[in-house]
Amino acid sequence: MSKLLNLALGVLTAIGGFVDIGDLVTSGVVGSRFGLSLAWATILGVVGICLYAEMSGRVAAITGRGTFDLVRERLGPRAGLANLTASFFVTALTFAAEIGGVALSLELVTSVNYLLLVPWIGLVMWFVVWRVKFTYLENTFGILGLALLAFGVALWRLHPDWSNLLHQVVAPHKPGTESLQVYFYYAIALFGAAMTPYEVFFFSSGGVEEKWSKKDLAVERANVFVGFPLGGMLSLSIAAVASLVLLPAQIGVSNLSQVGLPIAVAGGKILLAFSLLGFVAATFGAALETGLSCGYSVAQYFGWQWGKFVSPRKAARFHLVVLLSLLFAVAAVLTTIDPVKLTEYSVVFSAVALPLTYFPILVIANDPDYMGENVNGRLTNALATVFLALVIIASVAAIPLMIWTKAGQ
Amino acid sequence: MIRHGRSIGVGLVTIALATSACVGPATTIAAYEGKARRAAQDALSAVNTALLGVRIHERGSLLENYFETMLSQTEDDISSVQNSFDSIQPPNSKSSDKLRDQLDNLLSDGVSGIAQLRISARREDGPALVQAATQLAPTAKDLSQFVESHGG
Amino acid sequence: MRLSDLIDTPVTGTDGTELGFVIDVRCHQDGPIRGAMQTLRVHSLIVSRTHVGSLLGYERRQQQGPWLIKILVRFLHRHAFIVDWDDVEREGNAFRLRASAQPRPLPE
Amino acid sequence: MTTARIIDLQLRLLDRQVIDTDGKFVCNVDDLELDVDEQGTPFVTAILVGPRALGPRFSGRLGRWVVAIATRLSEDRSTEPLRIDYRQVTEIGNVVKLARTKAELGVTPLEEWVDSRIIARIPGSGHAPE
Repeated sequence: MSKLLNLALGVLTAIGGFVDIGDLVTSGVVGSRFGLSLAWATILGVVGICLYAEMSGRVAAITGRGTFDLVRERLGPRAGLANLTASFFVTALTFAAEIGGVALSLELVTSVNYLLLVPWIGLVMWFVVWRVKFTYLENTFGILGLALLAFGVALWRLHPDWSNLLHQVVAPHKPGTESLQVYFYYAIALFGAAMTPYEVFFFSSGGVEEKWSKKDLAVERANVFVGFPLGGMLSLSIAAVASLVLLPAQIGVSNLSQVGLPIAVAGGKILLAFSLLGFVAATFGAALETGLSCGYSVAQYFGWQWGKFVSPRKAARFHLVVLLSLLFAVAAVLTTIDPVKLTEYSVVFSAVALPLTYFPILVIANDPDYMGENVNGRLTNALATVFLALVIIASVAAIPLMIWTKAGQ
Repeated sequence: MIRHGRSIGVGLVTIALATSACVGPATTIAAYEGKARRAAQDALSAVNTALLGVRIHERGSLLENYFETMLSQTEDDISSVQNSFDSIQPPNSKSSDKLRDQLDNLLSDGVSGIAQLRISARREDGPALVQAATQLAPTAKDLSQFVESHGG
Repeated sequence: MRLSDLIDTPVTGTDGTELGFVIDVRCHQDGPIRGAMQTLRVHSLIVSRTHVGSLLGYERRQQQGPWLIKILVRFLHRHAFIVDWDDVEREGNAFRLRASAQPRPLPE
Repeated sequence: MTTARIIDLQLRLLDRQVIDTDGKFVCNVDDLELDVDEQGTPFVTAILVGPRALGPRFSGRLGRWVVAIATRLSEDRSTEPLRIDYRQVTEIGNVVKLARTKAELGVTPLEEWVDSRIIARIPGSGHAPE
């Protein structure tokens, strides 16, 4: 029985854990400006994260080693350090965006200015990282994050013309008022929001923390192949409700409150309150994941003891890096940079950093010395190679597009 | 390619953050008009958000705190739209100056209109809220027209 | 000495022509017992003309891996070869192949 | 054909995670120390650990800078890195396993410094999260 419960828990956590501030903002912005004509980017991102997470989860289960430990080994310390610097910058940027997301969500609940909430959020986060056991942390916020299913309920209650929605997805048509470069800029943003590197660092390090082994591969695959696609559907429903309510009302999302408006339209106060629980839990959970991933990446590069299965004193440098990353993230939000813009930068830079860790994991997942007979199958490799090309194209195109479109204006 | 990873990454990041954050001066009349349309669109989005919020709130579908926060976040948005538009140096042409004054008035109406909504909402003064909303509605129409007439 | 002193050491042919540099050192675990295991004795040097992709292992064996990457790395390391430690002699800061050397191409 | 195991040092040993006898992570194989036997054949004698081992592998300024700082911070002020003798190694696989505990090995001074000076001072740091 416990295996089934474990499986269900894993899947639910993957759904709840998938959506973060990047998905909430980017899907909201894109839905309100492009309708579902960019849904293909989210779908690509979801397929990509399934592939990437499954590979790195399998590598973690078989080798018992984290992503960055292997990245250094496969690229050498010099290229590994460049890789670590870029990925750490993106993860820390995402950490700041997630903390901004928690603050904005709590502001919507309490109408206390979000900047006043940020230091308290930092404090609570430090306590949770310091004291709460890894599995409790992941499960609670993963389950609570399910409250974002309110977007699915809202979509249902809006009685949309489903065939039209499907048509928008299958036959994407760029709105006339938006330029091609902005269209593809947001395609990369969506792709980066769905296929975020930190989710893979966290997922694989979690596998090592929970001592996964070959027998856990079934649960790992279920988490990935059921949980993430459902999480992706949640992202799509955020964009769908925005396209149904905000687009016709000529509202382009520029702050988090607009993302929740369609829920109030469709389901009133109760559904809105329920969704706010999801906003706070999903962003808080994602903040924890990114915070820990900052620690994981640095500790795994240098070979330090890391992880939450030991007391903080046993992993002193790991916890110090997490603490410093937390201080950086809180300070970044307190600079009063617009948290929504900060989030957009974080998802675009996620897309830039993606190949740096995707490529080494792809190589290791094929190394018989490491994986024995659990190497990639022929189909996985074919798909993984296609995504390697996609990931590199997105990474190379991201920054030029960001400059050309002045971050999507 | 991997060997120079670090220096390329750092360089690109600084360029990106620098150029995308600041608003450069407008060079041509057409570019200025484009920026004006862009500003009008963003302002229209903020005004529509406020008006939609009032309508849902009047229907009792919006939590108080959520409604107040939404109005203040939207007020910040439209204020920053006005600030960044006003900071653009217009090309010296009569038509640009006329365009600038016309839009600036609309933006000011929008900012003060949403501020009025936020004040009434915080006071939970229903009638004042509805009254402020009806006063704000024409601004939305004018902004929408401005966008249409300038290649929206 | 350190492994990093061996890696990157240039390797020249018997006539002194540049053949590449050491990208890895192959050991056999056949030395005397030292602690719990036999020591790792250097058996041969792996030489190539580039470091790029040398840590991926594609040029060492018939490794299954994404076909595209294998082809790319194999191309980068098309000149790679392996030569026994006894077939090289130290000469200044380089290794020179002895006349009797029989370098073997990679992957074996 | 000898049946002895074949290990390519850079591909299969360098930069690998080292764990102690309790399974705790100690360090990475930052470099390897080799000695020469009577026949003139080098053999691995120790795992070299820490910035003074990793630094020289970075070319140019960064490498020298890392070694200089690490040397100044170290107790013995020498540029020689900490070492774990080959005798301590019990297994070489995905990870390198050792016969001693981390405390006995004494190759992680920075960990101890951060632990005693910073983390230990924060309440609740003593026991694992429940």
